Amino acid sequence: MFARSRVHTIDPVPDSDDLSVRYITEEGETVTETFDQIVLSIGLQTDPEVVAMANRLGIELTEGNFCKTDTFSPVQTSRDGIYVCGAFQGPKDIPQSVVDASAAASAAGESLSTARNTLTQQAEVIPQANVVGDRPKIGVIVCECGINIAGVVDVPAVRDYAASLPYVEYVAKNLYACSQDSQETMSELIKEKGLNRVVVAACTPKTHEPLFQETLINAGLNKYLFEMCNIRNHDSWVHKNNPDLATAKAKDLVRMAVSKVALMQPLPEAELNVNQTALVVGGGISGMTAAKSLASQGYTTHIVEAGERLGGNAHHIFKTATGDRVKDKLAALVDSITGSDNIKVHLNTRLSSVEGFVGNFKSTLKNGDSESELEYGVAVIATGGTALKPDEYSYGKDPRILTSLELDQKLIAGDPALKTMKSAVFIQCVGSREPDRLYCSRVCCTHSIDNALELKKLNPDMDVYVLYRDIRTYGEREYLYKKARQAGVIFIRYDLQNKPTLTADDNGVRILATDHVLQRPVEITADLVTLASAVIPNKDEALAQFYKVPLNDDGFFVEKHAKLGPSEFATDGVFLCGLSHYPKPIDEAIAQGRASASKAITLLAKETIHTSGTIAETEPAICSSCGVCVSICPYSAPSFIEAEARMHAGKASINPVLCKGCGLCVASCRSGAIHLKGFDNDQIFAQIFTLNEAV
Amino acid sequence: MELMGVEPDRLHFSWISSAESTKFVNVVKEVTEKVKAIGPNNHFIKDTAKVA
Amino acid sequence: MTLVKIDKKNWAEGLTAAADAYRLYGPVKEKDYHQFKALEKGEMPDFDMVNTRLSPKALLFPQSEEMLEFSLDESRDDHHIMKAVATDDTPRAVVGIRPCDAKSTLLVKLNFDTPDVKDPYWLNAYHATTFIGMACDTPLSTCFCTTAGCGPYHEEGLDMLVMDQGDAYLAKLLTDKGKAFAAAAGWSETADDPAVFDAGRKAAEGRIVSTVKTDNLADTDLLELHGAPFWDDIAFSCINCGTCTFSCPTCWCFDIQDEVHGKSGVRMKNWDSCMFPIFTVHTTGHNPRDTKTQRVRQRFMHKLKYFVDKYEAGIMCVGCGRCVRQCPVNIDIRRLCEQMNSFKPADACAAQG
Amino acid sequence: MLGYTEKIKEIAGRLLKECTVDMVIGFRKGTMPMMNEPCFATTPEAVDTLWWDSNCGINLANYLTNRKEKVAVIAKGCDSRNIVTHIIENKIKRDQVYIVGVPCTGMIDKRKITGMVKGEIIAVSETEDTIKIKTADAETLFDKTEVLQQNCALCIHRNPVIFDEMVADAVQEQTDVDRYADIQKIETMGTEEKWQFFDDLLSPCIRCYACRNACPLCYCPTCFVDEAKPQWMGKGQDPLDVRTFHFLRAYHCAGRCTDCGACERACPVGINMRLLTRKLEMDCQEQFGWEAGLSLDQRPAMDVYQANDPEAFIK
Amino acid sequence: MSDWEPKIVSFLCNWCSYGAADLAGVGRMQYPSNIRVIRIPCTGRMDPKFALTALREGADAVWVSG
Repeated sequence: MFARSRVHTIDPVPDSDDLSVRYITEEGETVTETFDQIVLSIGLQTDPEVVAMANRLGIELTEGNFCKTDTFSPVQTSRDGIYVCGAFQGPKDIPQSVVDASAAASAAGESLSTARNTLTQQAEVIPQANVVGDRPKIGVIVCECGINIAGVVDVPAVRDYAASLPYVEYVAKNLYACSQDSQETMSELIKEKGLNRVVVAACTPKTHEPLFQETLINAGLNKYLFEMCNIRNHDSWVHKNNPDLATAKAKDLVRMAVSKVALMQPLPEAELNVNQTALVVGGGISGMTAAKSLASQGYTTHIVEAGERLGGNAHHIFKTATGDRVKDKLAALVDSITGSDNIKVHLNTRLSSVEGFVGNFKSTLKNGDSESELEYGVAVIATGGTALKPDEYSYGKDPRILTSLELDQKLIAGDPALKTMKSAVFIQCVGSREPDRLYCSRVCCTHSIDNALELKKLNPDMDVYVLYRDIRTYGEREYLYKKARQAGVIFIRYDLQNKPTLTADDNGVRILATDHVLQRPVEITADLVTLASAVIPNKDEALAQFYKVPLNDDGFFVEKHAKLGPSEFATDGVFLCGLSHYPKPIDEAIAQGRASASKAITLLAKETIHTSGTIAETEPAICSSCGVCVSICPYSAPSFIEAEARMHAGKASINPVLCKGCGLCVASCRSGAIHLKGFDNDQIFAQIFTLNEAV
Repeated sequence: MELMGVEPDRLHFSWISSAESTKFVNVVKEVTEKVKAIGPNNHFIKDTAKVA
Repeated sequence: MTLVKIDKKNWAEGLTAAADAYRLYGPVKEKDYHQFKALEKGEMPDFDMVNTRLSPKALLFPQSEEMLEFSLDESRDDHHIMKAVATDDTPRAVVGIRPCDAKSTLLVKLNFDTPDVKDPYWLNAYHATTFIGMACDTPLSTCFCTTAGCGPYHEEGLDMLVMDQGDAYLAKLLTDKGKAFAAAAGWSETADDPAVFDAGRKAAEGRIVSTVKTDNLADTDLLELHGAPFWDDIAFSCINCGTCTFSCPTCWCFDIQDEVHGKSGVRMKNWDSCMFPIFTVHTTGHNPRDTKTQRVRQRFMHKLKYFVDKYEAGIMCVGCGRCVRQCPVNIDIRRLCEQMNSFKPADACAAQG
Repeated sequence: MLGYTEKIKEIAGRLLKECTVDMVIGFRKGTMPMMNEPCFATTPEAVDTLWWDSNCGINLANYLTNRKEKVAVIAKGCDSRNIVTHIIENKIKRDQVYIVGVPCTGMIDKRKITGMVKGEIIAVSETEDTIKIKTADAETLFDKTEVLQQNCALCIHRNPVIFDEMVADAVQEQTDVDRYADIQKIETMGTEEKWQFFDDLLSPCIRCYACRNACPLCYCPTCFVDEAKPQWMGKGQDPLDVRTFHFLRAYHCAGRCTDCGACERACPVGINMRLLTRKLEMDCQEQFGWEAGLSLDQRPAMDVYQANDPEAFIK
Repeated sequence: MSDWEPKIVSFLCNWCSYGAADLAGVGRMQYPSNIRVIRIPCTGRMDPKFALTALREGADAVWVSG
């Protein structure tokens, strides 16, 4: 339940541990309520020690003691070579902090790019023993995990039971199997006993499998000759009060793991080199920033812009919240792009096809009727967004009713009429936070208040009103809101149920609203009405199809993970920045431009990538080329071998790079011609068959 | 399977996200209860290699 | 060889008497066709049929038969040791087998009872069985037994041949096994009119409408026959199901499988069919008889050429007509035999030009 | 369907003469009453042996699998739907097959008639809607609708859905037909009763695989029955193995089976295994609104995922 | 019949249900120990053969969770 109010006092209720709160509602009435618990939502501030450090380092701070940064270089502190990200730059949430982090990394990377790979040494590759065809020799290590497992499961009994299983040559129990010294002893054991399969009965493979696989590699074994069975999360922790059942279950799980690991084969990981060229789709501010960051770190970059000039939405914006004129900063950025020999710009161009996969994309670029091919390794999608043309408040029927960007055009042109106007009204949340467009466009509050201050500067005694539902000038933009109120801008709140009504006639535009404080209708005649309309994405279904990247219902792109991967897609090798992701001001767009470049570079810098070993593989002799796998695979990894191939023409084969190893095709293949390595039929059947002897 | 005379409660399908541990536990308990209710599987079972 | 007259009235109690010493088998009607089955106490064989849908070979050579059994349970002392499966070889009698099916047992015996290889399972069952044949007075249009080495009154392979005379049966005791069964059944009223038998035989043989010529199968060159042009046309319609081989009384191929469940395992043999591709697949995946035509050719060459050359006992077919009736696409062995028999290698080359 | 034989011969002869196709796949008179043998005609004499009557129940689409040459095929309604599935599943290319469509009024159930008549059937003669059966001692006349194969009696796609040429004008499609009455009846039985029902239904099975091999949908080089790594299913007569085989084979035909009845016709022991395939056909119809082999550009329902696939069974 | 413990073979998708099971473990949520988990990369990997074999091999129920 949300209540607009001012909290006066909180007192503990005598002889009980409740609390009573006294607050004044919007109508001015005083209310006292008791609660069991009260949570104070406190804001973020810079730690005094950090403020002291900043002064020592000569880093300029803002009046709120946050690091002062320029809109067009949001991660650059005032001291050259020192970059900033996260809450020290300003109050922000985790996704934005993670974006800033990647942006800061790319900024640092730019200055260090010449020294890349100079100090790293080549990891020494340990030769892999060839165990194909050998009799399986299995080592079973049962972990006690302190008391987590041993407290419930009779570990010695499970170990002795494991010794009786077929092909098991060595068993041991271990206090903490994942500890560093256990890893070393395990590695020695593998070599000494000549083991070629390992089962670790401990915790969940999701967290510890890579650790143990690393140990296998160090011991010269292929990392897939390993099976983990979860006798902690799935057994001891959840069957605490009947240890005998838990021990029986542990024995079953160990037997299943041993029966599976005996059939595991060493699996290769396909190695692929990454094309060192990058492609940026969209030449707006964030696209250009991404391209500049990529190019300055030595990667040739192509920008594909559908329009006839770079700059996108920024051309229509007058100034930033921190006061810089967008026009000249944008011009500087565009010059740096056209000037750089590492960046090739393709104007009036669209992508007409995308083939291939991470590191090896191939696209045709269509410019009018001429087409050209481009091969590249990574793609950054920055297709941006535009302002909504509203269909309410009789927009478009009267020259005095504008959108925010149209007002900016007048400000850029220095339209004299703005000086002589007597009153201006801003209406917020036009088209945003509405039933059919639920999201908040985040930038319009700051933009309207900034323009209101601009109008006040042009003509101090002009009446400026802002009709709003909620003011969301987040972070240090709140200072603008304070300055606007001090400059006499009048803020009137309305809610969705009774929006202001607007009628335009010769002597001005009359706006009728209810003042939220006086609770009485107010009529304002305005010479100019600015509608803060929503930011909508340049929705491009075809592009989403090309790269197999998802769009949400509002048409914005959906990132891989809000916190762990905010500027990349689930599809490997495709990255994301700018308005096409969600509405954001220029500084956040630039930060995400840099962030997507940084993420792309982590992939490009490796030059080669390994694909997972547990992927599907067809057996052409048995394939009846019916096409079920080709039609069912969400990643379109299977395809038919072309008709004129020398061997197995017309049979299905699976591209190891595209395959995510989900096994859809394996289960849908009627002829049983596809094997999912690591989870093959015989391995799963083995696990089922051993169930028959469940104790 | 149902048409062929296998009790429907022998097969269970569910969707559980990796965050819904409570749902996981409830589904396990529910499935176990249902299977206990219908008794052991004595039809669709091949204990020895029967011939005819 | 003595003749016995059995009044129909004491046919039934004769059988029940014999049931003490023999386990009785006979044709029983199930759904809309007859099948050889073990007769329960007092159950009588039903002769209201021309012949059973599937051949009685299952009595001696069951479709699935456990040969050996073993246990993998190491707690037992006899683990991993193959032990023979107990088989019930007490004397039994098959009542109502047709002469053609009885002849087929002899053809199959040629394979399962050779000087150097004897199949214990088949032979134990064979020696324990007494065959009481029922003469065939109303053959089907698809029966061609007279030209396939036997006939409606053929005696080879039978221990006793019974002829239906309306109110009584006339039985010819051919072997001492037959005599022993007649004694057990208490049928001892001798009769002395063999002429009735010959008349019956001639009448029955007269009712056979279809014949096959097999005279020059033996001396046609094998390789020429193998390369004959008509195989593609014959094999086109075949869908490679195993119906013909499974219903044929003289097909004896089987495959041995081990099936393990949990700790107990069984080595069993199942009928196999040269019609199945898997019959000849090698572990490498190579299959010497990969195409349908090769498999169809193999079946007919074996029955009408390889067997003829190897055993010199005529064709490996008793003319029961089951494969003709059961084949879903109506591939007819009689047409095959005619084409193979009249095949002249010479004009084949001329035709090809 | 009496006049069809002449029309088929004329079309076949023309196609061969004009070399539009290398061979024509059709039926020729069988050597026994109520039996016809699929054959291929390449020469004028062979064309002359082509024949068509109410006993052409075998599905000729089965003979198109993996054919390389240009072929003409005589196709009933159900056969044509199987040809559509064959084309979708790359077993034959559309331009490689010349489809001679036959509007079909239903095929005779040989086993049903043999059961209704005493003694061996010697001769059969057919008129437009009756059939005369001659045995040793009697001659009985049947109305065709009485002795049709069950799938033909319930058939709602008698006219071919895809063809290059039609032998005659389309016949009246049956509309007031409840295709799933017997299935629904079984569904109302108790679990134990259902188990016994299928035990009894499948007990005569001798694992000869005629049903699998007569079906055009079953073209896998290695059937799951013959899988050996591991061999998870027994090859013997164990009722559970028999049941597993029939269950999974029917499952693999889900959304693809056109109910042509070739499996039932080929089965030597007359098992009504179409109960399983039609149950899956009913489910595909109810849940995905899908009928097999009706359009060349849509893959069967079980091959693709759609967002609106019903998922009520997932908790 | 009361002491009969059903054996339930459960095919858990590696990313979702297997993770939920881990989380249930971390939360020490107790549940009956009748299920035997087989990890599959995704429920797409679930093949009718597995369900049939599991039942044939003596499982009392099969539970597939994605």
